Amino acid sequence: MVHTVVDRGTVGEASVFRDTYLKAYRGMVLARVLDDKLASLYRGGKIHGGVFLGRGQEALSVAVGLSLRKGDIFAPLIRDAAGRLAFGETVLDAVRTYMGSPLGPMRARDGNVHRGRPREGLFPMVSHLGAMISVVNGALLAHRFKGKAGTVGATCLGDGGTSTGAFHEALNQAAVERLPLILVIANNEYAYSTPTTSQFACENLVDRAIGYGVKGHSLEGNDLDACLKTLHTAVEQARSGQGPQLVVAKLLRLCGHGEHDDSNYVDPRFRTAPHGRDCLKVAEEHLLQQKWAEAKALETWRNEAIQKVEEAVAIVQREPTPDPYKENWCALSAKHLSEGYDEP
Amino acid sequence: MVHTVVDRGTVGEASVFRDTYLKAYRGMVLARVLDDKLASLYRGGKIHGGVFLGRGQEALSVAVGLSLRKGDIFAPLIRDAAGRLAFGETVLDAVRTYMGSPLGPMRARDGNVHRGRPREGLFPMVSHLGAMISVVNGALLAHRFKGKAGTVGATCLGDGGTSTGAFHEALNQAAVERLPLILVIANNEYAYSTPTTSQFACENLVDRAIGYGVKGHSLEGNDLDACLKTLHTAVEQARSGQGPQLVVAKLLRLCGHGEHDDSNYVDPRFRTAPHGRDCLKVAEEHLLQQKWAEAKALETWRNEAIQKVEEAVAIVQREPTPDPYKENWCALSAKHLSEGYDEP
Amino acid sequence: MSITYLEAIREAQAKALADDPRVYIYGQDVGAFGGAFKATKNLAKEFPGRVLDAPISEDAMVGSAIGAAIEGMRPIIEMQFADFSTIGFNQIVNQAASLFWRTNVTCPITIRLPGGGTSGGGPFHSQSLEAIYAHFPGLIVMTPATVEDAYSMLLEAVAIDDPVIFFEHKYLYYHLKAEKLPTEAMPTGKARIARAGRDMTIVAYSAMVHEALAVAEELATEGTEVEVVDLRSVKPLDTDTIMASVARTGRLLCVGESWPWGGVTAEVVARVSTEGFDLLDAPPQRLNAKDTPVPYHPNLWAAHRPTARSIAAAARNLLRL
Amino acid sequence: MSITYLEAIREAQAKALADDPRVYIYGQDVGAFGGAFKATKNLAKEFPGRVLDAPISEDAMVGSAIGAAIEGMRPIIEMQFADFSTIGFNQIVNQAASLFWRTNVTCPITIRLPGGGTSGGGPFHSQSLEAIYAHFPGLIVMTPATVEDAYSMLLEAVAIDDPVIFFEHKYLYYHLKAEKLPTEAMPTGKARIARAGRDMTIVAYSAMVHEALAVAEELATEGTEVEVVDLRSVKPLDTDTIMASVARTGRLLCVGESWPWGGVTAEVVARVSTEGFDLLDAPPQRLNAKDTPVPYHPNLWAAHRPTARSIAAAARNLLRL
Ligand SMILES: Cc1ncc(C[n+]2csc(CCOP(=O)(O)OP(=O)(O)O)c2C)c(N)n1
Ligand SMILES: Cc1ncc(C[n+]2csc(CCOP(=O)(O)OP(=O)(O)O)c2C)c(N)n1
Ligand SMILES: [Mg+2]
Ligand SMILES: [Mg+2]
Repeated sequence: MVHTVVDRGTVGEASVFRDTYLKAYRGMVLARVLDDKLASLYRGGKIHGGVFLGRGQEALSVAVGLSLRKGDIFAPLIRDAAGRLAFGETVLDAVRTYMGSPLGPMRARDGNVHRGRPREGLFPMVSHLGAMISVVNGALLAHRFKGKAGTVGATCLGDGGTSTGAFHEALNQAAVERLPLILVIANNEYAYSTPTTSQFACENLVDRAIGYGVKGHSLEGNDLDACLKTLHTAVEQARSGQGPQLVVAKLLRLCGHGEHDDSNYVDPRFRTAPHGRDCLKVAEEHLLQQKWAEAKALETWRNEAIQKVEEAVAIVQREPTPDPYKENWCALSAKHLSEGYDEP
Repeated sequence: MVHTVVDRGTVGEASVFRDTYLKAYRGMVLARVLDDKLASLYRGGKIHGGVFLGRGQEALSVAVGLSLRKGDIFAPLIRDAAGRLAFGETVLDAVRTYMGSPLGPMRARDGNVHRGRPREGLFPMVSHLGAMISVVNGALLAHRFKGKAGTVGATCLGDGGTSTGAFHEALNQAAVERLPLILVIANNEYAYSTPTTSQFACENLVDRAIGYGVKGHSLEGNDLDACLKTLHTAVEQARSGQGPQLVVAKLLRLCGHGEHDDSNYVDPRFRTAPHGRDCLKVAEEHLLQQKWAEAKALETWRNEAIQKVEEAVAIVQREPTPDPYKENWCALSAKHLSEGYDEP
Repeated sequence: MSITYLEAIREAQAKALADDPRVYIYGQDVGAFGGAFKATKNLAKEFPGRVLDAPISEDAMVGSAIGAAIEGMRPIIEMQFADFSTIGFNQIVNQAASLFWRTNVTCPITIRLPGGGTSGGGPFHSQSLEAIYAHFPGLIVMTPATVEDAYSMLLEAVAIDDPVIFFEHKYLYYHLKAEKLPTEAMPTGKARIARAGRDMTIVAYSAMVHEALAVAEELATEGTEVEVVDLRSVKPLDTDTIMASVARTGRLLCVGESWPWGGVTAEVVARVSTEGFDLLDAPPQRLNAKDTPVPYHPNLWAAHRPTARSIAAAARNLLRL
Repeated sequence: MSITYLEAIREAQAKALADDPRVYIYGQDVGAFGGAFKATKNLAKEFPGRVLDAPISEDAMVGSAIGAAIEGMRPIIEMQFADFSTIGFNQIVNQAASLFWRTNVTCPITIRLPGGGTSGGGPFHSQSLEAIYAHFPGLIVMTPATVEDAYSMLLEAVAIDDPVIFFEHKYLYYHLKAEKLPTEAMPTGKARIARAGRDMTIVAYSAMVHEALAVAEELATEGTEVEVVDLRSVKPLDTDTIMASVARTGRLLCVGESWPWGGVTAEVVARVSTEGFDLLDAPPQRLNAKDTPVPYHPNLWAAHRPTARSIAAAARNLLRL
């Protein structure tokens, strides 16, 4: 078992990498703009229930989404707008789910971050943290049964989510079956308000890799360069049969747990620490410095993102609300086996 | 965090250690004799349900029991007859529970290994593997709340039990709260019929310690000398505030999973491997070699153990069987809140 | 001064902590943050060292409470949502519920479960799980419907020597207000006649009590007097009070927010039919949430659970039977 | 040739594996060892790579089955004992049960739960947990009582596109024998008249069907003709067949091996009372296990669960009402 602490690998040619970087950056911008819009819709009372954003985590998330390809499995979590978009989720799916459109993939039955399209490899999360990991394992097991080689499955979790029994059982299961699972931990210092000191006592979560017999990677989660390279490496290793990969990124959540939360519990020192820097800013600086793009282009991309999001919101706002009389109120696919409870 | 692989510590003066060793050996003999008797009662149809023995694991188990003192907590598992006796459980409690005597601590409501006396620090296991660890944590938390310093809690688990979410949540909880927990893993190559290769993929379970930020100890579980010294060290470290201790012992179960199981799935090579040696034999050789005891004495001790067990069985065989009409059939201590379901 | 259902829960915990050194609180974000719903606001400051943040480990949270209870403590466990108690399920129903019966050692733990639906909550933040806990022997299941009961029953939960599953209804947290906290209370196990009436009995609990009361109000204008029984606890279930009410009215409608199969309404109707068959002038009726997960969108949610409107319709039907 | 209930389960799995390459089996010790009860004996050898030993990780076992089902497989999960399904509970009731409703993607998994009491089993190896699974929307809960049903219903469970909780009764494993395996079967959702009679209806399922049949036999010698309805599946529950039987007999006794609060008997009695009130000539009755954990000692166990003796007493009482 090799236990790499920082293992960035190589991502082909320099120009290829630049293209990936630009693509990733634009994905991050789109996710940020989408998140900002969702926040403003929330403040305007247009969203039912909570809103959970990925601000500050876009670099890591987008890298996960971009490192995957068609046929792979992705089970994102609450802060993965960027990864979802990169994997192929549409802005429309996101907005429809948040705004409760019956035309969205969840048909207003579930909302906000609980969305996906299993048939397209995008698994919709249940709320119970850690519960998606073994589901991804099962999908990978199915691929193995079906002789569908070379696919991988990625899923994301927070630092707090590592305390769940589900995390343990599933990572261990993946290790025993040597599944091509990429488990990405966003260690953002807090689980809701709870600091990591109340969540675990090891020095670095990546130290858990050895105890499962899986590969460990750790990285700065607000450095897009590191994220792209590390995820690329991890995914390639999983794809080539080297078993599960545990990726642990250090970063900071630059928003509340949900939009209802002012996160006043965050230690102000984190905000000025290196990992508290906004990954979008870090990437922008890198782009400009490398002369991969000019300020003007950044501006244009941002405006394009805004337009894309505004268009989606405009569409969804014209869509009908769900009609309870059109629901069949049946949880089974075998309709004939469902019980009709007539109302008295 | 220090991560010791073999850390035997010192157990006071040599003569003190000899006395401990002798005491431990006699405890092992008593446990073996008790187990043998239970096996023969089972074969004779005198026991309802399963019988689960600790053959081959007595050295490890007795060391756990002996390393504890009054006021400590012990939550043994299915193969811990030796540890239980060393901690203070009587042969009578064991036999009464196995034979379903209403005079036993479980009053025939529960049987076999599901026995204990919580008020005396001996927690009765539920069957669900891993579930006792957090219970011990809670007891230690209570001691902290009550300012009861210097007590520790020990609990045992098998290699298979480490795959449970309960194991993970509880060990992590102990680490976060820095509780004086000693978690002893008997890695006996199998969980029922399942080899460890289907249970975990790390090289050594003790490698998990670092991922929790707890101390790890590994040892040969059939070497009483190693068991006593390692457990002594682990318990002392826990007692002196150094947090949880993960002790992983390598050994072999020298019986079936239960007495119904002929364990024909055990790889014959294990039986002839060093860790497949009977710990009782190993201890005997050591005793004789060190001239700490003579063959005659061993014979005498064994006979004393047989007599003790036979006496207990004779007592229990004269005891009444439980009378369902004397049961109040009430699961609550607040009787007035229990629901009387009258039979129609 | 006025006090909400949520504040009453906070106050009860403050009093329990103040009165009894054996009490402590353990749950995710319950410490400095004061809990996801602020039910433990300021308690960590007021009672240093006795309100502890837990890792996201519901199994270990409950397990540790059991161990602490064995050693004489009286823990209060807060689950962030009732829905997440499924992770602590094994420790609750197998270890906590059976401890006294197995060992004669009591297990005085209180597990606070913020349950029930709210608009936009969705399938995993809305569940009403009282039935699955009530099914297991060894547990007490409380479902307070009023500010006063939220306060006094929580205090009683902490005082009871058995494990108590305490369902707080999230919809009532802010919606429900009272003038002041009670100084006296009905004992657990006693249902309350929330409104007297002679024409039919509606048995309800938790948030549904208020829907039932609205129906009683509405039907009163039509000359029908509905008696509303607030169960307060669903286990024990106060069959006597229900039966006495049905004896007066001859008609029973039982309403629950949880799923139909084996829910509170099944148990109530089964008890009244078996033990009070002759009291019934019409078939007993029940109304539950629909047999699907709880939907996210308010339109769907409102149609999924019973409301004053659907209860009123059921009540009118029952009067015609 | 004769075949036991346990062998029927093995044969059904062998047939499912042979007929459908999407089927695989996953559970503790199910591989080379053939399972704790030998329900998968030789299957690993006959179907290489398709019968996998799982680590002691019930949550991950079920979670992985869901993922595999999404990708087109039809997993069979064996829990070593039904009692340990509490560890996989969250994945079953929250993830598997809601998947189709949330996503329109089916979740064809079968979870085999060896349940029910046996002498000496004790509190954690004897539970009958059908009620808690039936409470959740999105699950089908089967409780076969015969060798034929064990076989054909398990095959149907694997074929159904929804998650099926398949309760096998451990007491029946070796006790129950049939001449041969069936080639035809009643569909799931249909109850079976296990014995016809005109004086009263006893509704039962799983092992209790046989106790009820013994009672019918006994009462027949006294001139009372008991009709025994075997529910086969408790969700869906075949209300029509029950109602038709009660329409014939006017008297209902429902018997279940699980705990009383909210069990199958509560649901059956509630349905009959609400929908078939006028069919009843006497109050409906129910008989369950006692409301404590399942005791270890055979003396206590025999008194804890309903038996032919206690059912007969209840039946005689009901005839007098
Ligand atoms: C099993 C479970 N328990 C509790 C919760 C409630 N909850 C939702 S998010 C959250 C904090 C998650 O923290 P972390 O895993 O660090 O992710 P982050 O929010 O920091 O991205 C909690 C406690 C849950 N979703 N699941
Ligand atoms: C949660 C849970 N799942 C399944 C079981 C059934 N079971 C009892 S003992 C056992 C094997 C345990 O193996 P291990 O932990 O290695 O202990 P050993 O028997 O080898 O001492 C299993 C699977 C259980 N008791 N608990
Ligand atoms: Mg976090
Ligand atoms: Mg083992």
